[in-house]
Amino acid sequence: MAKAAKKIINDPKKVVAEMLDGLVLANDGRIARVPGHAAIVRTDLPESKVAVLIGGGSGHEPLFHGFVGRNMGDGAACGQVFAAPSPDIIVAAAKAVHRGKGVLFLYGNYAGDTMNFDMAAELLEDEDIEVRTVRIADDVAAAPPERKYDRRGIAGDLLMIKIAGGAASELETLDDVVRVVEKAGDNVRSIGVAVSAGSIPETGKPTFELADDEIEIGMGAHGEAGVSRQKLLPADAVADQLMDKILNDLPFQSGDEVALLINNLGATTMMEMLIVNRRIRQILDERGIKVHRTDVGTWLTVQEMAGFSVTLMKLDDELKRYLDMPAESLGYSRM
Amino acid sequence: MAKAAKKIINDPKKVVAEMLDGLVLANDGRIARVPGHAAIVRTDLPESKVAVLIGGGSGHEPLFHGFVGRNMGDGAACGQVFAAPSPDIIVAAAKAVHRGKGVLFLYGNYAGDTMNFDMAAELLEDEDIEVRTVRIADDVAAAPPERKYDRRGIAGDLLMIKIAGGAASELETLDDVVRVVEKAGDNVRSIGVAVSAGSIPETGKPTFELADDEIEIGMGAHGEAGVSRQKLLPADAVADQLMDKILNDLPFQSGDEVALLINNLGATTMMEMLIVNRRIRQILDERGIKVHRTDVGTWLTVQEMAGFSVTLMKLDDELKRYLDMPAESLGYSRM
Amino acid sequence: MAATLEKDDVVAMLRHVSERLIAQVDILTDADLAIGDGDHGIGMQRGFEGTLESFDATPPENIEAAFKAMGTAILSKTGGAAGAIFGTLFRAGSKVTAGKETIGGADIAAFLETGLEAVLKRGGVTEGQKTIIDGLAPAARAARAKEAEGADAVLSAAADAAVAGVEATKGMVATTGKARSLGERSLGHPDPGAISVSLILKAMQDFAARA
Amino acid sequence: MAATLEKDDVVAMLRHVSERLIAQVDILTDADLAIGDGDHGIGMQRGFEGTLESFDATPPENIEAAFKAMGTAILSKTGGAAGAIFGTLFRAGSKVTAGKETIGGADIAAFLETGLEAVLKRGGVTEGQKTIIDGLAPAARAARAKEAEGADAVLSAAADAAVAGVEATKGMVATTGKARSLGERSLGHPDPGAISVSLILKAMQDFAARA
Ligand SMILES: Nc1ncnc2c1ncn2[C@@H]1O[C@H](COP(=O)(O)OP(=O)(O)O)[C@@H](O)[C@H]1O
Ligand SMILES: Nc1ncnc2c1ncn2[C@@H]1O[C@H](COP(=O)(O)OP(=O)(O)O)[C@@H](O)[C@H]1O
Ligand SMILES: [Mg+2]
Ligand SMILES: [Mg+2]
Ligand SMILES: [Mg+2]
Ligand SMILES: [Mg+2]
Repeated sequence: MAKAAKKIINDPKKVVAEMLDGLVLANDGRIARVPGHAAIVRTDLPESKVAVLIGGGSGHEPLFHGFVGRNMGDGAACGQVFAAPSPDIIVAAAKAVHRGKGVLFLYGNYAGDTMNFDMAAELLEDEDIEVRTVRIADDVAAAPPERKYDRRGIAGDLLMIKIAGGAASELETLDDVVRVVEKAGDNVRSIGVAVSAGSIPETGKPTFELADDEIEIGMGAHGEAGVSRQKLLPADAVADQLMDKILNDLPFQSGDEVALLINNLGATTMMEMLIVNRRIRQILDERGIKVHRTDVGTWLTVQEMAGFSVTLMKLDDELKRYLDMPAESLGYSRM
Repeated sequence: MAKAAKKIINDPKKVVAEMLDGLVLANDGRIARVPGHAAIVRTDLPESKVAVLIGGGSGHEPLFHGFVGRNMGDGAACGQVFAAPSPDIIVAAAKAVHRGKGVLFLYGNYAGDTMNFDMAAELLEDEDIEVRTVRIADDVAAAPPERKYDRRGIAGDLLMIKIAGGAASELETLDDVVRVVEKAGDNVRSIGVAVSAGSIPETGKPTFELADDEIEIGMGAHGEAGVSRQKLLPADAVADQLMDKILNDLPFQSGDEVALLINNLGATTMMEMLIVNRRIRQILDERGIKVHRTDVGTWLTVQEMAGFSVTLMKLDDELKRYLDMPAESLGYSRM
Repeated sequence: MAATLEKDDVVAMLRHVSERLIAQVDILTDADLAIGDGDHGIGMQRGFEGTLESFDATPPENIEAAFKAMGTAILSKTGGAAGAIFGTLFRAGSKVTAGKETIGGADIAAFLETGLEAVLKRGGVTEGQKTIIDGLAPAARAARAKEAEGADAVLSAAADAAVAGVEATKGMVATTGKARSLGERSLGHPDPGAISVSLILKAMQDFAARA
Repeated sequence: MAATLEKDDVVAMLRHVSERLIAQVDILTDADLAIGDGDHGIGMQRGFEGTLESFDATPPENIEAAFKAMGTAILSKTGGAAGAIFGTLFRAGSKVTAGKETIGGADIAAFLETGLEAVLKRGGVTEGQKTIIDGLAPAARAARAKEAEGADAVLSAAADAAVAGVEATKGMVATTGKARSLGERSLGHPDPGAISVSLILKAMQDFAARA
């Protein structure tokens, strides 16, 4: 049984509250706390725009609350570690971002998030604030294609938030933004591999157990079971398996353009991810699939978990436009 | 004795070569390999500019080779894991970035780097290519102030590269660029804390050992000894110790403006760094020191080492100007 | 042995539930580590600590307010799936006690049924999917079967049914929540949310037996 | 027992050195893990593998070329401090053998002295700072003292002196390189680079004794 991780924290019960204080300060004035709530909002929000509210459980930093900023999320509702935010937090955040043109709720497809965001949406409707929801469900390991609605959201979150943020800066209506974001959701596929576990600060216990020579393909962002547990493999073999799952899920075709994202779940080195990128590009080259844009970094973590995920999003001109807009936030910034 | 880390790699002897292939591909055409050498160069290098060549041992990704791009490094010379690049690599890289206005060598102050870069500089002088050197020496734990030239370079590297990249885009002569970068070097201070060790892919052995309840204040980026080994402490107490060392080293004064950088050495969570940021800002507030700009992220790693470092750079208008210029690279991008 | 409960009994009972559950969070943590993400224990702890704080800050004025305050505290402090589910259970269930000065067996049965109905609607699952429902639905049925026998007997029957329900979840393959992706691997493990239901009812039963 | 070495001997000796050192990298890794960053073993391995490849690709035409090829391979393949230092040692040292068809004890002493001088200049350190110098400087002195006695005796004396030098580094506090920051904590550990010097000279000695 793995030992509890050593963490540099204060009171384990206060990690989320203190993290949010530190997060607001780290944004150098560009975001503010929604008073009395575990929620944040941009300080430079334009007066009239469709609002994008993101959120979910904490412990995955920089996701979600690190992705609030220009052409990204307009605000975020933050739950406790691995726990969806409660409806009151979501309602407060939604009111803080609302600028008269409705609010897009964009979050990962988990039972807890769905229930809490839905409850919040009902409360907001009572107050005549229009809410539309897009649930991110990019993890091909979570369910077969015919039950895509059962899939959970993993690192595809970043591309989805990027596109939503871009679309909501340009498009006039909530309907238009939803249309673009739903299209992005239809075209995004991810899968991860776990190498070792992370742990929740308050319990100190690792979220799963893997033998010293084992990895798990398809494990979810909270240690949910994947598609196969197997012996440690060379990077190329791991990349082959991941790409196989992704490329067989969406009919990617020769000539397609994609966004490629390799996400560090926490403790994996960038060296490893770049070695994997090399193999991914060989595979895509063989298939005639062109990479329009690559991101390699640490976006959705599971505390100190080691492992990474690969995401492909099939692009058209509209998705490219919103994906390529400059964006700035603490956790993701690109010109 | 800690177990060797599980890594997703292929042949351990080929990690650097394969990483570089993956790195070039991840830059989507913005950088190219210097043919035949472990070196990279921007593809969009303007025709006439002072060149900034960065580099050092690999294994610290995204540093250094991830910081090549617009308003950052113009090229990088890449050594093997934790080993300075050899003179032939540096010479090839310098020739690839040189645009007639001389080359700034900017790297961390380690014996291996100094000797190899110096040998390269001598060879380049024979070919009438002007080279000036600035060695980054920001780690206050490495030597007392009167032996600042003995200090090693740690995460201050990022701010130094950012400023050098900005200055070299605007200033006309190598002398001017060197003047600005040296000023930045005089004003930057860092210190780290180690929580657990990383390992070199080829040996699989952890670079140091720490008991399960111990941390080490001041440990260097390769596991070099720090200033004190002690029991695990709360985040606020760790922040207090780090800030104490930094603030006592450079006479920071009330009214000063600084850049603040918190760097993840590998496996530490962003949650921890944000909690630390909260305390750092309390301390700076008490001292009347204003934070002009904050970066919290993963810039200089030591493979899967856990721990982080804090960097402060005292700014004047000129340093602010170059630090705030938009910059884009795989490892660091900000509008 | 209390056949009916007054407001003060209900508040005391819900305090007892909160304290007992806080003392047992490790069971929930371990159960959620086995097939979920390991936060069910600390989540319920936040909700029950919130309940106690709420009772301290604003002593409930009547029975409905007591149940509702517990639901509100859980809803806002627990978060996650359990926060929505248990929050909904207590808030929706509280409505059947509106205006009542005392509650008996039939009221408790109605509380469980109404809460269950709201939870089914909220979560969109049915029995057999290895969730809270598999503790709650049998408990509600057992309660209704004993409705004539008074609060203590009804709670005893409900708690026993919930415990049996937890046992039954071991034989179920999860098809919702974080355990879903485990598929067959979820077999043999009880559902954490259902365990919470059984512990809550057990604590109520013990309180009613002593009251 | 070879008092003088011809070109083929020198090439064979340097091959032997390379193979022996490659087989002993773990000693260097562990020594560097104790007071450095743990890469000295794999670094030297890269350099010596590079030497063998170079000899295979381009068999050295004379003694000077053999020493220089080894230095060039180490300089470009080892990297780090050791690459610069050992590369400089062999490249600078090679010059004293220019034009020689055979080398004897005095040549080896001159090789070590000239190499040492270049290394001192490159690294900017002096004896006693716990570096390669503390193996190399005593070895060069011992070699000069025996210069009249032939290559085998000179190498034997140099190797012994280097081993003693390694031993002495245990009592030194590092004031340069990655071990510098250890301060007093570097006491008791031998210097990895000095160990490499001793292993190289020992391998040369053994070769000369058999040749
Ligand atoms: N849709 C649902 N309906 C009813 N109960 C559910 C549903 N989804 C999950 N649950 C219950 O929630 C429990 C997990 O609660 P908790 O760990 O607090 O939430 P999370 O899954 O968000 O981490 C599960 O054991 C299950 O009983
Ligand atoms: N300035 C110097 N002069 C001579 N030798 C040095 C110097 N700095 C370091 N060394 C030697 O280099 C050795 C370390 O080599 P190696 O581990 O390959 O390089 P690095 O320190 O770059 O990791 C040390 O043990 C020491 O003997
Ligand atoms: Mg959870
Ligand atoms: Mg090294
Ligand atoms: Mg859970
Ligand atoms: Mg070393």
